[in-house]
Amino acid sequence: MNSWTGWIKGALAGVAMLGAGAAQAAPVEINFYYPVAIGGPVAKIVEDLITRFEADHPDIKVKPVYSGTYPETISKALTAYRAGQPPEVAVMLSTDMYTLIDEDAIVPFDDFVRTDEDKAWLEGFFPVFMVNSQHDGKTWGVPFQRGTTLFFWNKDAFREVGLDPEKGPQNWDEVVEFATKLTKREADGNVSRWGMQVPSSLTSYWLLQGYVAQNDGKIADETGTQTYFDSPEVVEALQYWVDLAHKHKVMKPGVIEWATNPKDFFEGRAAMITTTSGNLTNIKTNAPFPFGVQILPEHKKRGAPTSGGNAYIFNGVAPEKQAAAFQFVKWLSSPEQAAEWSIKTGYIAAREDAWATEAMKAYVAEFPGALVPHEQIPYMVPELSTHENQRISRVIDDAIEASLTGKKEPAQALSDAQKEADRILEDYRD
Amino acid sequence: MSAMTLSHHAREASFWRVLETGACYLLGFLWILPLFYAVWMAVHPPAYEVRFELLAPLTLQNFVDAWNAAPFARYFLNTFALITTILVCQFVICTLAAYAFARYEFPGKTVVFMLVLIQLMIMPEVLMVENYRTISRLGLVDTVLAMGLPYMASAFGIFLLRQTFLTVPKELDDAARVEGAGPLAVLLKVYVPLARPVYVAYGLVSVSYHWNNLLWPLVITNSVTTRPLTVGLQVFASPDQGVQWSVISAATLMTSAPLLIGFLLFQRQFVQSFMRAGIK
Amino acid sequence: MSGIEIASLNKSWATFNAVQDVSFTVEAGTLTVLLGPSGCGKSTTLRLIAGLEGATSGAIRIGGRDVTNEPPARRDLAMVFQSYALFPHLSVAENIVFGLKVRKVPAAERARRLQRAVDILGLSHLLDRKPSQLSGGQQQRVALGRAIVAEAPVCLMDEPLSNLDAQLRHEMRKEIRSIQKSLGMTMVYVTHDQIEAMSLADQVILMRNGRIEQKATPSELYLRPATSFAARFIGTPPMNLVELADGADGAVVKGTNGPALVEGRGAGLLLGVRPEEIRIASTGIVPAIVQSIDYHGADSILECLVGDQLLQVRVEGVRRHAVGDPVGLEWKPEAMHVFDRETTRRVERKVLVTADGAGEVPALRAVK
Amino acid sequence: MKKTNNMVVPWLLLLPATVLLAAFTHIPAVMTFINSFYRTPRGNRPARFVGMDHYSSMLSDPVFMAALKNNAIYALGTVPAAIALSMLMAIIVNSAIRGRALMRMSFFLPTVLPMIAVANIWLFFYTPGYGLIDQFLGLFGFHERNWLGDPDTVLGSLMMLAIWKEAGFFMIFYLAALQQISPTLSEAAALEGTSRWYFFRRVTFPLLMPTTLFVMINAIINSFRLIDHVIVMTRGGPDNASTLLLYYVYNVAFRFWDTAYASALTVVLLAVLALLAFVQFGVLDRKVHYK
Repeated sequence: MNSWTGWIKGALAGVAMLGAGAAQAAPVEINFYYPVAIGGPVAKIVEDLITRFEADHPDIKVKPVYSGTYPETISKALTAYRAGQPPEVAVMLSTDMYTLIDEDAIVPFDDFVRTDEDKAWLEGFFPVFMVNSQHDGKTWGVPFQRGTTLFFWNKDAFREVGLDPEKGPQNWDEVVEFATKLTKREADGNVSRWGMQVPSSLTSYWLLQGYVAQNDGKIADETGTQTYFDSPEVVEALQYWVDLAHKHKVMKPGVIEWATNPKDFFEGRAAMITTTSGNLTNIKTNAPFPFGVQILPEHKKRGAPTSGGNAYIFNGVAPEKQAAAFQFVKWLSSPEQAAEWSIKTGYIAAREDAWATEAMKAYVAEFPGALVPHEQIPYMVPELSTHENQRISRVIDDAIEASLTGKKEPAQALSDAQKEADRILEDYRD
Repeated sequence: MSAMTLSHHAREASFWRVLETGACYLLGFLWILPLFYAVWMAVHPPAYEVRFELLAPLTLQNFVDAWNAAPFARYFLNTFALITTILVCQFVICTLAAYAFARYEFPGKTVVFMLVLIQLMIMPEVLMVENYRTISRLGLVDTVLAMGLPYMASAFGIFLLRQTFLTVPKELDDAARVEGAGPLAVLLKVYVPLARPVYVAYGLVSVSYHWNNLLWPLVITNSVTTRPLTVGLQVFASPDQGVQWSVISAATLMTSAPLLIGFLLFQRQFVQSFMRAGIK
Repeated sequence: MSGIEIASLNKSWATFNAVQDVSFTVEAGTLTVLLGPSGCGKSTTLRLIAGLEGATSGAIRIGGRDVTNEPPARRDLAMVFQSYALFPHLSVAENIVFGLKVRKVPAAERARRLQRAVDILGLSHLLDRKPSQLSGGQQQRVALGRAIVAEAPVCLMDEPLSNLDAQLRHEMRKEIRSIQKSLGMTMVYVTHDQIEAMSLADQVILMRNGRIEQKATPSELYLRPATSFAARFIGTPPMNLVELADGADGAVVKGTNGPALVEGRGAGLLLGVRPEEIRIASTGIVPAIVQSIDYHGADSILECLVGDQLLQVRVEGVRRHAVGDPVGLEWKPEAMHVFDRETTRRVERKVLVTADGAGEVPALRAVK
Repeated sequence: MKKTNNMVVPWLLLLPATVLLAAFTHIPAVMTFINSFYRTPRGNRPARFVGMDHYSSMLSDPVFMAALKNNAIYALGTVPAAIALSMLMAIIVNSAIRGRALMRMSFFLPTVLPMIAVANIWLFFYTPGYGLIDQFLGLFGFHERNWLGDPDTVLGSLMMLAIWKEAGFFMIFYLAALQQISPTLSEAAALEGTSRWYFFRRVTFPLLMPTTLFVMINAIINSFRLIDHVIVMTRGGPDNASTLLLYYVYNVAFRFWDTAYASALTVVLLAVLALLAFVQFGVLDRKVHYK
């Protein structure tokens, strides 16, 4: 086996050199993988930030690598790691933490946090964002581009059906009540406007988590080895979601694409939608009518999931490169940069001091909607994150899709999903 | 048969003719419709994505937006590099192998030929998991070479060229040998020139295959500097927030443009080449 | 039985007139050959008769019925194609009865006709073969079989023998003629082979550039070609055509001073004499010089220079002359054909005797 | 000298091709088989022999079962439809119809474009409510449908795209075959008054059989090989209603990083393809050739 690959390796050595590239220069050079999940000139923003960082730290050179979506980023990073050439730092989903730990691919931040200033920086993050960054008492990643879900409504549609356009629904029952009024059926039975819409095409567990939190439940524990998919709180939450479509008939049946959800909103085909906070800017620019935005409605209590990325530092690279990577991450997530990143991309600044910067204050004054995610922070719960997270999230996504499309009852779907999750996670329990 | 009934027959026949011709045109129209629609979306502002107005303002902004939103220039370069590498290697490797199969007798020939033909059934993407391991052992992950390597010894190419070489009269071969040409000289002076149309055909098939290939490049590339157009487009078109269809349409058309224009210009050759590649 | 009448038939495509003003009649039960070089419109004419092409104008009547606008199937005819048009996936038997099945002829009747056809053609041991397993001659027979079982009064043949070797062609020609006669078919037969035409036809229709050059019986075509084209097309080697010029006493071969051969002016006329009609004799009145000798065994073709014109002369096999020999040529007066060079039409001119010196010269009587 | 030369030259000529084929087809195929009996190694857990574990867990893996079923439906749906349509197209384009060059272009164009590109376009067609298909059906009073979001329609929707994309490609092969059929055959049949349908059934269709076999095998391979549109349009959802076998392999291998299980799945895929190859070369091939 090895002999024949070795043979080809020898034959191709010359060509392989082309792929390796990268000359050694005097400053420490680090590779930075970052995903771009929101459209727009993010690459430009990142390069801008890097230029300023390099001006501050002439001994470090940062090479940005635009790596596609989140799943692609982790694929690429892990591949590179296995090939012995990991990037020094990468932004990947906070929920990929366990996968990365299991692969032995990342190192904890604790080793680099030495000065008081470092400690203050690390403690400055909102605790809820840190849940998906810490494991076994160590910090494996720091929150970078984080988000949550928000509730949007079309004020014109509210006015049309006699609702107060300035006030969105505050709880589950009001959502149903409002949505029923807002759903417009034509004479032929065709629905030209749905009252409520929640996307469900991918990572739909994330939206389910909001309902579960509002229902005072929990979808998984924080060790990453146990899920509670079949708990009554989760079942009730999914049942409520499914009922919007099937019982109350105020939501489009079937799976709703993330991509078309805001488009439906702009086209006036959905009067109220839940979507990621990352859509704030998109909706602000493209909605042809006045719209309202608020935190998610409550049930037993308020609740919403966090989401988004962490910056991770990789294992298997030279210590001075890791140190440089740490400097870069620290700089990137310091208040000014966090605020700037938030303003330019729509992600939530994950530390209180970022919200206190002048730039952020000015932005919020100009666009009050930007404050809504901040308002939600106290109610947030960590995102589902387990070992083999991609697989587990696919299992629960499938259950949600099966329920929304009427193929299975929520209770049944969730109990199946729990069994499957137990099977997968068994190996990781002690 | 009276004139009456005859004309009745004729009328009926022509009625069915017209209906049938109409159905044919409808089918043709339906087939092209998706592309027309993509063009419509790409050249109008986003507001007209779902509204058809004949006088809707035309714009090229979508193309500009798409071009600026992702490093398409680099993707084009990568795709060109990829197909050039593949094509050159395929020509050389397949020509040599086809020549051996067509003009030499040696023990084990049939077995080796069968082993080659297996690849017609088992395309490299089916074995992507193992191929990925091999490539990463070679340290070639995320290189243009890695995208091409599994396709370079193409069973289809070997088979096609072998069939062509078999039709070359043995006398020409003999004549060249009498003049003192060695095996390679015979191959280059006699077989390759005679098989030129087949090379063109195979080249076109191969270019359009690899221009369009997604799965393997998707798996094996991970950076802008190697990613071909298809993967670039896939990355570009899958944000989970709002999607601008007109920009995606523009990007889609842009990435297909060279093939599309090439096809429109050389339609006849294209179709004939595909036919040639298929008959054998 | 049905004869065929073609009246002022025309067929033109966008830039090309394939058939122009063609009219002829085929008597019931006779065989007419459409003869001509490739591209002369003979196949198109046949396809017009079959209905495979639509006429631009003109009329086609078969058995007295106007079929000009009828589809092929309603013309009551059978056709044998040059490529035989055998269905490669069907057996010999299936190929032969294909049309009968289409016309829903009952199975018993199909079997009877099949039996008769294979008996005539000697195909009975090949019935289960596929066309690709047959020799060319056998394929040809299958194609004939298909025409026979149709029992159509009219049978069209489009160069049916051109894919066979010479020996086979000769046999099949006789066979086709005997089948045609014994079944009493009205047959139109297309060929570019003059020997085939001459040996088969009751009537030959010679075509050129979409027009009829001459319609006649084979012997009439040979003896009295209506045009210089017809004259050259029939006969091997073809008829000599030499240019005439004005002479003192009549038309002389261009480049000579005599003898005068034809009355009147000679400029613009061509004189035709078949090589086999010319003799080399001491009494020959036309002086010539042997240019070359082509030895064929039973006979030889001598190329002789008369004035500045070349004449081919067929002589008995034995070699009596050498290149450069001066000789005298003679022929019978009725062997002379005169044509107008411009119009190619035959010109009736009185044939002359010139008294070159004294003595009795063979009388060249006026033809007709 | 001459004898050794004769032996060495062909092997030298074959060397590059055989090395590459072995490296990327034969050895991987064998390794896939071997690896399917081991557990995926992870950072701190080495690979371990697990015997048939992967295969037995496949049987209780609902996603695998769904993928198998979907792929069967997908193949059974797309292959005959693509064959029938491509045959029809070839006949149209081969006929005397006016503007047939334009028609040929229209039929063939989709095959030149990358699947990923057309999938992006079609994604929009399927958008409920204002997508092209719903807008069009709306004219006839149909309600909006969530084509890609409904497990009952999603697979069908993907199949439509695949047929649209592939039919023109197969048309070319039929066109080539039709042009091989001598036009005198149809003339001979016309003389007998053969209806076009009878002629198609008794002559054209049987004569096209070798092409049909060729096209069928290609179409079937494609139905197991081409998953670009699944990646773009549905990612296998909803609830795995559009997961195809190779897409599942891709997911397990490159999303879940369970390469060993992916190997076991690949083995199943290879078995299916081998079976199809056997059917082609062993059984059908003998029946359809008339020469």
